[in-house]
Amino acid sequence: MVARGVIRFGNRPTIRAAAVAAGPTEKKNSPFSHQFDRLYDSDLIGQKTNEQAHRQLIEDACDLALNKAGKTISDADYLVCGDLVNEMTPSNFAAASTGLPYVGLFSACATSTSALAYAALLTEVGAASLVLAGAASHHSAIERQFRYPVEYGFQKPQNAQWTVTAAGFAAVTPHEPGYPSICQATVGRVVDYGLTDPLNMGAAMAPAAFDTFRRHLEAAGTEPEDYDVIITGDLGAIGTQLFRKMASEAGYAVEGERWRDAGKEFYGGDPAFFAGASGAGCSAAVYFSDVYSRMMEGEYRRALLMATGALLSPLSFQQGESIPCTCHAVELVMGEGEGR
Amino acid sequence: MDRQAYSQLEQQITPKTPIALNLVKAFVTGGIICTIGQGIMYFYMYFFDFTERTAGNPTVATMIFIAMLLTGFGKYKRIAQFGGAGSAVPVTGFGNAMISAAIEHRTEGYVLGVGGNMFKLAGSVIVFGVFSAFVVALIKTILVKLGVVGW
Amino acid sequence: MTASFLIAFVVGGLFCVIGQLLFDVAKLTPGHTLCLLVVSGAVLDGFGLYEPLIDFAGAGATIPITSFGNSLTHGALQEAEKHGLVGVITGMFEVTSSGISAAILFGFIASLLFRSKGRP
Amino acid sequence: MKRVIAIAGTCLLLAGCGAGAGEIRVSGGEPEENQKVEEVLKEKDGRIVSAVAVFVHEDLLVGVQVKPFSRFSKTKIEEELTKELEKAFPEETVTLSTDLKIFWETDKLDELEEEDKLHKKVETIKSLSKEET
Repeated sequence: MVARGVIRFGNRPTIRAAAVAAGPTEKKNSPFSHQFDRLYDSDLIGQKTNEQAHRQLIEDACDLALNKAGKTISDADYLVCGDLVNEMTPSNFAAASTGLPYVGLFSACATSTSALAYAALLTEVGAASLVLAGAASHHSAIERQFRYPVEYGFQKPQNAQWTVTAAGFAAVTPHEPGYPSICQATVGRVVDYGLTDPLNMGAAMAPAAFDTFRRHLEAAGTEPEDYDVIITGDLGAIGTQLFRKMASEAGYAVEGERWRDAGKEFYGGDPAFFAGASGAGCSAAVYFSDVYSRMMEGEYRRALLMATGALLSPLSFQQGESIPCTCHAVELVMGEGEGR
Repeated sequence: MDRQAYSQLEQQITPKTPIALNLVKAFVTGGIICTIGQGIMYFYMYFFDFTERTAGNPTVATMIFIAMLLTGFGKYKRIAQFGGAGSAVPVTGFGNAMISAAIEHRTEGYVLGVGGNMFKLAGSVIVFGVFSAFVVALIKTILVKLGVVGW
Repeated sequence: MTASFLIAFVVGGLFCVIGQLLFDVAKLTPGHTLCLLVVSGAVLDGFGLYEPLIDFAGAGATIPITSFGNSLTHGALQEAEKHGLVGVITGMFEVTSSGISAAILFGFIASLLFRSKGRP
Repeated sequence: MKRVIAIAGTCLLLAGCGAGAGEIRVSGGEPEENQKVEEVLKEKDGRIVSAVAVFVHEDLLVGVQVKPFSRFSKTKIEEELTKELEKAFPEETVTLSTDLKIFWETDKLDELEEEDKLHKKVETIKSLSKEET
């Protein structure tokens, strides 16, 4: 054991392929849209309900990831994913239609990395030759569950975030050279700093991000400079500032382009989306398109993915509870020489 | 960083609500909605047999009809993002709360979805409106009976 | 005539300013704010203040949600005037608000016609 | 939105044309009766902007427009004026209202010539003025 909650993968499971499917708002407004593998022109993706569209999004992203890996569904051993809708039914239905052994993971918006870590673990122990891991969210389906009906008019503050319609999936296989591989994962603790505003999730999640960040670096014995990119999930404009402030006060050198946040960048800083994007699909979409392709191109040799999640429910915040948050980290390396 | 220091930092970094600007926006938005209402009221008075006293009912219904169109075409949330309370306080906001819930829950069917969830947001307004009206009327009636006040 | 429009604008606008203050300063949710305004409309009518305001401001006073509380109380009080205490109760059931009926009707129609759009 | 503005604008225009401009006008009665009505209404001059009064057989119909800030006490003004007019014309049925609709309708009475139409209109005005919310 390296440290509590830290897993080191000696066999270096590989992300053989990754794919992203995203909705119309993302097609129009996201600077990453040209990197997404499939874009839809309708929120409903030809389905009757938003929840069915959500499920379709997951199925399509899985298919795309398998295609890119040159595999079919029969080659896959497990499906590991999650979403934010009631009891994760979109994921459950998608799992039913794939027919794969399935583990549903609820880590809210941190599901992209927790699924990745879980898939790496299954591969590491030799239980799988291919695991589909990912996360998804659908704006309309989630907005109405966590907040108000989509068409309800209320003034969102500048610190609010916009749930994305996107699904990102990765095909995790045993080690293959030439692809990004997973060398370490840190399972997040649940951190609750007592924040209660469900429209300021970034601020609630930043302490969890910092907690995991410090634990991961301490276990790995690294400094921020050792990474080409340290990318948080969906802290948004405010959460990112808070996270960096916490890191710099703890003595980490916070500077340069290596510090990124998927949520803040997702809509290119458009004020119509307030502080940025959120949702389980947000970090998955950026990690499995932009970050993955930069690693494949060799721009990033070593990346730290830290997806953050706010583990609240509409019930808990109406009962006046604070927002418990978590953050799971996965470290990717490209090539053999890097790391330990 | 402990909780207290963090909450201070959070308050510093989180953008302040532009209260003055929001108040002006709410005033203008609400004012415009009420002016439109006044125009509709005069319309009913001029073309139909409604007096200033009775024109209120058809006016409110018409305003809610307009709210339905704006909500259905996705414009009301934009007005609300600009106007804040300016679009929530007029009766159109009440309409928007019911109409948006009805649209949203259609996928669960008309009985359980639309019928059951229409009052999800607006229901509390009706509950408190009716209950407070009952209490006020009761108190006033008792006071009148006791001869403390007149009608 | 122009004065009526101006008064409606100002009075209606002021109601919304109160609402915005409850949003931003008192940090209330929209639900809490609207409930508070409806209750205050009911109370104002109890003091006989809301009807003169409607006479004065027209739509500026009938369009804000406060008028909903007012019309409920007003109906109850009218019955109470005729039938005493029992009238308060019977009045409660007799009062209808065109706002509620219209919202139910148009809400249902909207559910037949429209779908929500997840765009900003 | 544009439609709404268009409707509101139309109403504004139509309404703007309809109302008599700022004077007290009495018709349909004997000259001295007319004079008397005008006097009663003028006593409240401070609050009344314009008024139309029409004698039709046994009825005296009066539409009154009060100043914006006197609208708070509309009901009071109505009561006072009705009382005074009833005192001055004990044999007439006085229908007085500060409602704009009544004002418009009374204003239009002058133009009506036919007897039965006139009668119908008078009845409509009387019932309208009694209507509550």
